[in-house]
Amino acid sequence: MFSQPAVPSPETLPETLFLSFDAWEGPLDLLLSLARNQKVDLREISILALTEQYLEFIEGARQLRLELAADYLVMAAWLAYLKSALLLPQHEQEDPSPEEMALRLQLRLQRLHAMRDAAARLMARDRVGRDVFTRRKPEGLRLVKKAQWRASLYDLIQAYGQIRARTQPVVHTIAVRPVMTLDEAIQRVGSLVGTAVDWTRLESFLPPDLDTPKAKSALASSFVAALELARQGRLEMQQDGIFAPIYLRARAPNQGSAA
Amino acid sequence: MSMEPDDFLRAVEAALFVAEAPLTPAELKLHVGNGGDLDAALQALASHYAGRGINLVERGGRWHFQTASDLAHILRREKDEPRKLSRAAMETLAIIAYHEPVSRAEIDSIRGVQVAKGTLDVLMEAGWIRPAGRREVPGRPLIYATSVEFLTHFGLGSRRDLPGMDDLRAAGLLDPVDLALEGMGGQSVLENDEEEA
Amino acid sequence: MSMEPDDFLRAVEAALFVAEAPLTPAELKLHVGNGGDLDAALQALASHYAGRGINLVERGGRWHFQTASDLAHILRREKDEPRKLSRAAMETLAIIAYHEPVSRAEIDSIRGVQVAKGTLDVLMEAGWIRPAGRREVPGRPLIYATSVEFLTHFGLGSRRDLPGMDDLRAAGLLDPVDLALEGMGGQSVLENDEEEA
Repeated sequence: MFSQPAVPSPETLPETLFLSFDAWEGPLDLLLSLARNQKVDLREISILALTEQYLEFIEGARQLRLELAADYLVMAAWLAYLKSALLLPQHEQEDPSPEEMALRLQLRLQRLHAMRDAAARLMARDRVGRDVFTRRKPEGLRLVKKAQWRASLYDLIQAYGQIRARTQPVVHTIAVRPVMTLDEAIQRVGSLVGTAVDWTRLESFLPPDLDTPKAKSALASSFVAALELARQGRLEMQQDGIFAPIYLRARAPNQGSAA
Repeated sequence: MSMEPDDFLRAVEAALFVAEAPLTPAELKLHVGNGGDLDAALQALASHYAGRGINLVERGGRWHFQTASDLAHILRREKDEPRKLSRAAMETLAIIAYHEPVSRAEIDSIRGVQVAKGTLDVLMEAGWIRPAGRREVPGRPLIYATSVEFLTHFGLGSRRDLPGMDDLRAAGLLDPVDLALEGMGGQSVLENDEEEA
Repeated sequence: MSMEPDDFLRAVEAALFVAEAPLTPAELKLHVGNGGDLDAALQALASHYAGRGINLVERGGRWHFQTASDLAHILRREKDEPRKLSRAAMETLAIIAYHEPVSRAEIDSIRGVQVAKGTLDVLMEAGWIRPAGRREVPGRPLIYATSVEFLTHFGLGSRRDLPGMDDLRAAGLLDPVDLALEGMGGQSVLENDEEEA
């Protein structure tokens, strides 16, 4: 029922066998090659004869000191056991029986052979690119995707907001600080000192009810104003020690500078 | 006579001609619309091209034009020769195709040898096999199946067209050994006549 | 009707089908040999395919198959695909909307970033902006304005419905706090605003 692809002839087979073990894909494959040399349907194969052939073959390979993969030896051991079991009279029903083991092997060989044969027939089919050809440069069916652009009004105004936010010129607004200018202080201290005949504290020349920043500015400006007015000879200044209160008084026309 | 059906057929013909890959009827409809009976058009085209230098074929539910196989010799170029598969790869592919979906352990048990990692990779890279989920047994092994590209490449309308598929199935050769033994009742082990071809 | 094509004609047909480029009769002969009258085969094929979805045509002494010209529409099918505007496009559109009509240079100066050519194309393609003449300054640059479609898409009765600066400020949209998060630092002078995908 299976077509028989080219098998090595019996004359050439032994030589081929000894040349290389790479020719077989494992012990089952080797068994199948040997089985097919029996030239009978695999269903009628003699497992006993096959077993002997395999063991002979392995023995021959060993004598030639061929490197044998372990699974070939495992198969040999198993077949040796099977052979003795088949030959010896059966005492009691072993499980599995040697006959069943032999049948299993036969079934496996049939299945491997069936697939090998199927593979050969598959490969022999008209294959695309080897036997039949499709167009080498098809133009192709184009599915042109037409973009449906999506954007919401929110996206739009948010984008605009971001542009404005990032491109707005950065303005450094300097807060207008409450100050009393020097001119202002000179005028104020100059006019007030005329009324102060006796020593009067600098603080008394400041405008009343000032908040703190302005008060500090006024104090500093008034002090500088006092120095200026003293330099002009219009008033005298006096301080008893470091951080002590500063006193001012109008200068009498006949007096010299204060210490 | 109505021009309508003709134009529909012409559109199907043109679409299949320019397509870069085999097309399902659904894909074809996206282009040719519903202005005619697509199945009828495909059948009409297939029979029109039968016997010509170009044939219209269906593979795994997809349609494409290809050259007639008897013209291979005039069309084949050196570089067309597909990569040669190793014997292991060919057998593995056949096992997957005839048994799918199938796990690596099941492939191994048929071949009596462990399939090399690279073998499945080669078949996967060729686009002929694909992982097809996991088997719900301990270890949840990956299982493999063939692809549409496999059918296309090997000129198979479907897996039913796999050579010898029916015979193999009837002979029980696609059943696991255990199942086959069970079918024989585990008895009369050397009597082969229970296993019928 | 049509006679069964002979093998020579079939070979010519198949060779033209797989060819990567139009073939001269001399090139064809390299494939199909001299087993027949090539000119006659070409003429027979051309008339066989006339009126079908595929035609055999000669252009400058070279032969090739092509789809019938009236079927071009099925080879290019358009499909709407929703896409989001890039940020660059969104900003450009916003500037045009708030400042129209506005030239490209003006857009650049407001954005502080040069607008890529593609950005205006996208907005034009979307149908939201239109060229609105030229500014009468040296170089006479094109100026852009929004379209009726723009108003429709954004649900605006007119451009006056766009929120003003005060509204934007109130909504926190002028708040520069988030700018760092917007990756402003990475913006180069000529930004690359290729539309994604």
